[in-house]
Amino acid sequence: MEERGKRSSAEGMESAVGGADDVSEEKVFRALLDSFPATVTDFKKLRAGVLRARIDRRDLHGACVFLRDSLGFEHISMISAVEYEGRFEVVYHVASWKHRLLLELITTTPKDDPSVDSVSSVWGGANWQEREAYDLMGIRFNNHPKLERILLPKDYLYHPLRKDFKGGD
Amino acid sequence: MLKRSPVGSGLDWLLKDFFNWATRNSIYPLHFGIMCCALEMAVASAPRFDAQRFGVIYRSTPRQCDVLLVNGPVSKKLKPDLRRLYDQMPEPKWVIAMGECAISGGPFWQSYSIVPGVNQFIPVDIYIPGCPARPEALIDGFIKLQNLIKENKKGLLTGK
Amino acid sequence: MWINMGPQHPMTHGLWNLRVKVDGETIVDAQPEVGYLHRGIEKICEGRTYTQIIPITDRLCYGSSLTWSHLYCLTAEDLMGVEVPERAEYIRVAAIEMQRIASHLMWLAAYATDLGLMLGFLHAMRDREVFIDLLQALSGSRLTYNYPRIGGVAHDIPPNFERDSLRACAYIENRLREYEDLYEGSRVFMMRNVGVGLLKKEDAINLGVTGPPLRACGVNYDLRKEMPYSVYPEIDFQPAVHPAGDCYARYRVRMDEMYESCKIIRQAIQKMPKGKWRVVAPRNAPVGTGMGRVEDPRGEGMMYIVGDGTDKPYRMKVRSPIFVTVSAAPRMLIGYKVADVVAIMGGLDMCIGETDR
Amino acid sequence: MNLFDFCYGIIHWLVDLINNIWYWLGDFLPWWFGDFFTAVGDFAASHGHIAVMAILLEVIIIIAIALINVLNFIWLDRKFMGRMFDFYGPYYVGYKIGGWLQNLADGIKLFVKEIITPAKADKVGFLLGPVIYVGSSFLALATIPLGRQFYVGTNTDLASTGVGASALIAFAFFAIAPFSILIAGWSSNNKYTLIGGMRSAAQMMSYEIPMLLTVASVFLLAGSFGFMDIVAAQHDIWFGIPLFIGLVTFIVCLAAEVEIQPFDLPEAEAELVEGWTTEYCGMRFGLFMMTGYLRGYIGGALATALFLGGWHGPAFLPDPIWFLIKAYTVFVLIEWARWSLPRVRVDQILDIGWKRLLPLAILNLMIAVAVKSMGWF
Amino acid sequence: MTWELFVFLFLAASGLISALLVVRAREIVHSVIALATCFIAVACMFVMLSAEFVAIVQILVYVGAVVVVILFGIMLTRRGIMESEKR
Amino acid sequence: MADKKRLPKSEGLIIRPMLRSGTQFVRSFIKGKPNTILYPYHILDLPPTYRGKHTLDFKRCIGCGNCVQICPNDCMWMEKLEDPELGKIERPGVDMGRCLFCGFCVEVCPTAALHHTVEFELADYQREDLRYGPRELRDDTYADGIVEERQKRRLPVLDMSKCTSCEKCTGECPETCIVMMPIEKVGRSRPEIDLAKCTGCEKCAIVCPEKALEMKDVYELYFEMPEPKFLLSNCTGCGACSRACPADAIYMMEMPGTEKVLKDGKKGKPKKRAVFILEKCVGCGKCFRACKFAAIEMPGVKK
Repeated sequence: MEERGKRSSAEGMESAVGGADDVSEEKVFRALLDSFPATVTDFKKLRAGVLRARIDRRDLHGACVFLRDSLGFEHISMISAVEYEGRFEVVYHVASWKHRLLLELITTTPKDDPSVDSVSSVWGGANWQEREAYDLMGIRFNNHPKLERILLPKDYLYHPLRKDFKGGD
Repeated sequence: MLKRSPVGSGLDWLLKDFFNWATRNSIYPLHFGIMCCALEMAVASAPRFDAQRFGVIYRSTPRQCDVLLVNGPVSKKLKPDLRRLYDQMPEPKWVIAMGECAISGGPFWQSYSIVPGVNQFIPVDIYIPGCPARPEALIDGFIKLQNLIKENKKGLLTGK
Repeated sequence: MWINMGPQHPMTHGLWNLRVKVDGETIVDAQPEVGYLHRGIEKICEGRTYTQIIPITDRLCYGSSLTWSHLYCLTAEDLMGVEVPERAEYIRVAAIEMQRIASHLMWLAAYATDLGLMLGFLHAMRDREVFIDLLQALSGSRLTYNYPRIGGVAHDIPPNFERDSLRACAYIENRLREYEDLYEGSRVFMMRNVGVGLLKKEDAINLGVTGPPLRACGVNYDLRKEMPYSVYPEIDFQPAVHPAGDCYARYRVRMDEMYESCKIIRQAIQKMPKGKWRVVAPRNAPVGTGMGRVEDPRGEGMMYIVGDGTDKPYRMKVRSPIFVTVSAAPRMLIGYKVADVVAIMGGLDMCIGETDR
Repeated sequence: MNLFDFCYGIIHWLVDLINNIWYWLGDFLPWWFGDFFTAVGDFAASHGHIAVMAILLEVIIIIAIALINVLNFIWLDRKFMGRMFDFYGPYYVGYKIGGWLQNLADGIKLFVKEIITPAKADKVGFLLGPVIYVGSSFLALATIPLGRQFYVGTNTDLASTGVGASALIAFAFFAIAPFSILIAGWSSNNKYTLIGGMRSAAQMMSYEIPMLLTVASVFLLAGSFGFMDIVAAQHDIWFGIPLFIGLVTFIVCLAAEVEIQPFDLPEAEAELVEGWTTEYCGMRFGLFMMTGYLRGYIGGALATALFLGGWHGPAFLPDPIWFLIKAYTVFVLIEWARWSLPRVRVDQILDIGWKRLLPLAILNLMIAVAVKSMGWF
Repeated sequence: MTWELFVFLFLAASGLISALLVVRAREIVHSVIALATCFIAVACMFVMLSAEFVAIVQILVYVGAVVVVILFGIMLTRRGIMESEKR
Repeated sequence: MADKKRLPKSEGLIIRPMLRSGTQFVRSFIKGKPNTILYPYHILDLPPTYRGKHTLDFKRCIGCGNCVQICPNDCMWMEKLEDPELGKIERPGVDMGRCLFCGFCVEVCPTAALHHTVEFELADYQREDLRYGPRELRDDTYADGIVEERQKRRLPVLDMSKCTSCEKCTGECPETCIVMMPIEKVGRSRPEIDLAKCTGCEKCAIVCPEKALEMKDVYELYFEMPEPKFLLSNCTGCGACSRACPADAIYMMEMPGTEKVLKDGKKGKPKKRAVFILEKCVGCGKCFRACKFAAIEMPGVKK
């Protein structure tokens, strides 16, 4: 109850803003490559603080655990699924508050079997976003606790964000 | 029950204008917010515009309402619920479609999950354009609804 | 006993359904259910040109529509590589902060009705009108402004805008003190809020909660400071943080943010340079991706656009802060009373427009 | 002049009139008509019949007073609220009298509305709920006097000072409401109404105890259960002054009993849609709403009669006006707190009732005992 | 045959019938309503016996409190009412 | 300012909020008039930029249909009508039941003929009554009375039918923003003006011997409109695009070398080919729609 009277201010608060051990872009790059040499490709710096990497879908879960535990990427911002010709890409935007980094992690899945491993056990915030990706784009997430439609009615037949969807019923 | 009895008819014959006056001066819309216009609906009851001057009070349950104020796009998931709300309201009842989304689907009229216009499954009495409709426009709509009730010349035997 | 709260329910402030399992009056389980307002904005945007999307992103969130069109313009500028004139950036910052105050006042009003305080609702709505008037003079509409453009803003600021906005800041700061009297001065309000809806810091981070609910858990994380966009690096302000993690902390964080927003508006008005407020944006976007993140009044808003060389986006994805925050709601609800549902869910500041898209 | 005198005069005047007519017509009609009219006249002018007439007249007067008060109350509430909220409130309906007709329009409209009984509702309970609620509240109103002459006495004795235990009767009928609310809430077959009814009953039950304890202190000081005696005992000093704690406790309990704002959990609009009135529509809901305000008036009247000296006041205004002014003031006070406070939670409301108000009520009772034993009253 | 007798007979009959209904009613809440009616009939009889105070206390305590407590007991124990009919 | 915040105290139980609301009550009572605007009798002053119902100046409108094109919601349409003054014209109508009031149509109008008024009382009883045709929107005086936010620029506008390719304007321009561009296969050239550099000095217009360059007020446009791409090989010289163009930006020029050889060996009249003056083009796409031979390409415009 002491805190009730305490004035809210930024002082005395543990700041999430980076300290001395800044992990630069190269360090993330090196660490990722060292741990997953076969599957991480196409590493690129988009602009200051924003990185991009592609990863094979087999190693996605392991890489995410590694990112969270060793590199301090504790926040998943967004999961978006994009349909290209012949493949789906699932884009994970993972943020590290400590190091002020945003990593765009892209994984590819073929059209006939659109499935990737769920990361909702790694980041709880991924749970609904994966459900949404399943709902609208039809990508199945393995080991997801409750993979159901979330935005559309339960008995809806289509995945409306696919390019071949024209209007539905 | 009161309608069919001779007492009711007599009362109606005597006090028709009085009942009509009461009905049109006490409009209770349903407190049901869907999208942007819901905010303007709230503003209409706020001090700046004060819809209470006309006897407009928002009630939360459909049983005590006269006006169903549809103020946003009706998705296919919502459509049965909205229809049920309409059915739950006692006669006499009116429907106001506020804003473009309720009138025609608005910016989402081509969307796969939106019903383009609430008049496809509920009879609508007043259309208020605007995206979102201003609170004044809503009050204007209420005044036009009052005129509609007045022109209908219905007393006790109200309803459509 | 399962209780359905919604879709038509005064607590929901929009269209969603909260299924609550209660034992007596205590909540043992909760399932939020969204999607009643799903409009398929992402699909609609694939059929519109880049310019035409701006009014549709306005409709994403009715509480703070300017933030979302601004976010869209940021993303499109990132994709197209458009440089925005500096005056436009300052106008945008001032407008966004006004929108933030208006949005927080709307939250305050909704929160007050949730707690049964009609006076708070009406006074907050009354004072919100001041900012709505400013934004209306700026953009020409009350709620869906359609003001930012790719490469600037639609109009220059109207005459007397500086004077009016400074006055409005002074006015709202006085009013905020009155609100503090009205809310925190009352024992009943404190009883309803302190210690209700506790969310642990680790849970908040893991569940992806952002914005005021996160800062109310003691995490000093504000995108305006962390990944500064626009001209925020040149503006001096302090993100509002409170350590407690309960409803009162969320309330306090939002109130402090309003004070901070007043500061930002003043600085933006003072530092605003003369010059152009708009450049002509290209019609077609290059092949590639654009990404933008802003600090929405409700949390971290994010957009991702894939361009394919035509004048329409190939794919557009919106991250809505409340969509993620609501998924954390059961964690906050379980163990409290039914009456606390309104305080907890009201404290999250739900906006269904962006949640369902 | 009390009501019995009034009825007596009217009936006698009527009988005389008819007799005169009969005497004038008597020449043209057969004799047994005369006998018939004499018998009717005797019956009509009999003591018992006039008493029944007086009672009926009282009922009409009570209902009229109640309805006018309710209309006034709702109007006052809305206008006061409006000024507090910085807007007008009802304005155009009855523009010249400040929007007073708005409530009348609301009532008539609710009368016109269709009445729906939900298909799965319990028909008997659904009908009985409003009946008991409205009936008991009107009965509670019956014994409350408005002035030295303006009271309801059910006996024919002209010198009587009203019903003996009138205050107790008022509280007895005031206490029936939770029963009807529970019935109404249960029979609507809706979870919100059920929870609302349960909350309402729990709250009323637990607030009845401190309320009756404070009232007991008043009975102790006045030495009577009747309103007339209690008010008469306050001629020198209002009970609200020595029993200030009791007054405050009483008003807080009243707010809980009539379910207004800080304690309006059963109708908590934000969580339970409209509380236990959710499924009611048309005039049944109108009666509920009206009776809610009526109970507000009863509360104000009770507080006035018990603590604020009833109709005692400077003589330039008649007694009933003083009484109404005080009752309205109490009501406005409660309304003031209502619009500026949020709602408390259901466990907190019981906490306040049992842990705060009950000790205060007992303390108040002890003060009353002390005052009484000092011999000041 | 005075009017008191009629009133007494009426009260006694209503008391008896409602007491019977308490036992016979199918819906338990109906039997509680009948119980309240019974109590009120008894209270009225007290009034007829010029025991006004007892009558008032009868209403205050039995109808106002005991019946409500019984109703509470029923509603809190019988979960079936609340569990049934999931919307 | 934020430093002076009061500490959250709750010792006052309920006194402080009640005092606060009581103050408001007294303030409202002393002032005598609450915050309310008595709406149907007193109407709030709206800013002139407010976006309400549209109004259309028939005389300014050139019927280009840009508003229809940019409308994000397809709520506008072009209606053909006969006006006693203006003859056969095409003017836009607005479906108020679907309009977003976003203001793009006003912003894109090249002649500032379309405007938003501050009128918002549009409520009606029938859905059909919400479709406002051009006649209902017509107000020929409104546009003159308002101050346009967009800047007008004085620019030299070329009248190709008068131009003789004398190249005088090129030498005169102090900013060197006029370049003579040869017209494909015609053998002539025409001055092309770089509008970004032009200062509106009028020197070229003065020096032009045929008065082909005329100074005109043109509104600045912030949208990048689609530009027509002309494929000469497909052009048959039918002139449909020239007739369709609302801005007179397409001229039909005789192209040497396309003459039909007649029986007697003489050459007939040379065929005409379209010449685009892109400075005048408003990007409406009418030429694209009018062309039946796929000689014009306009990416991003619906056929």
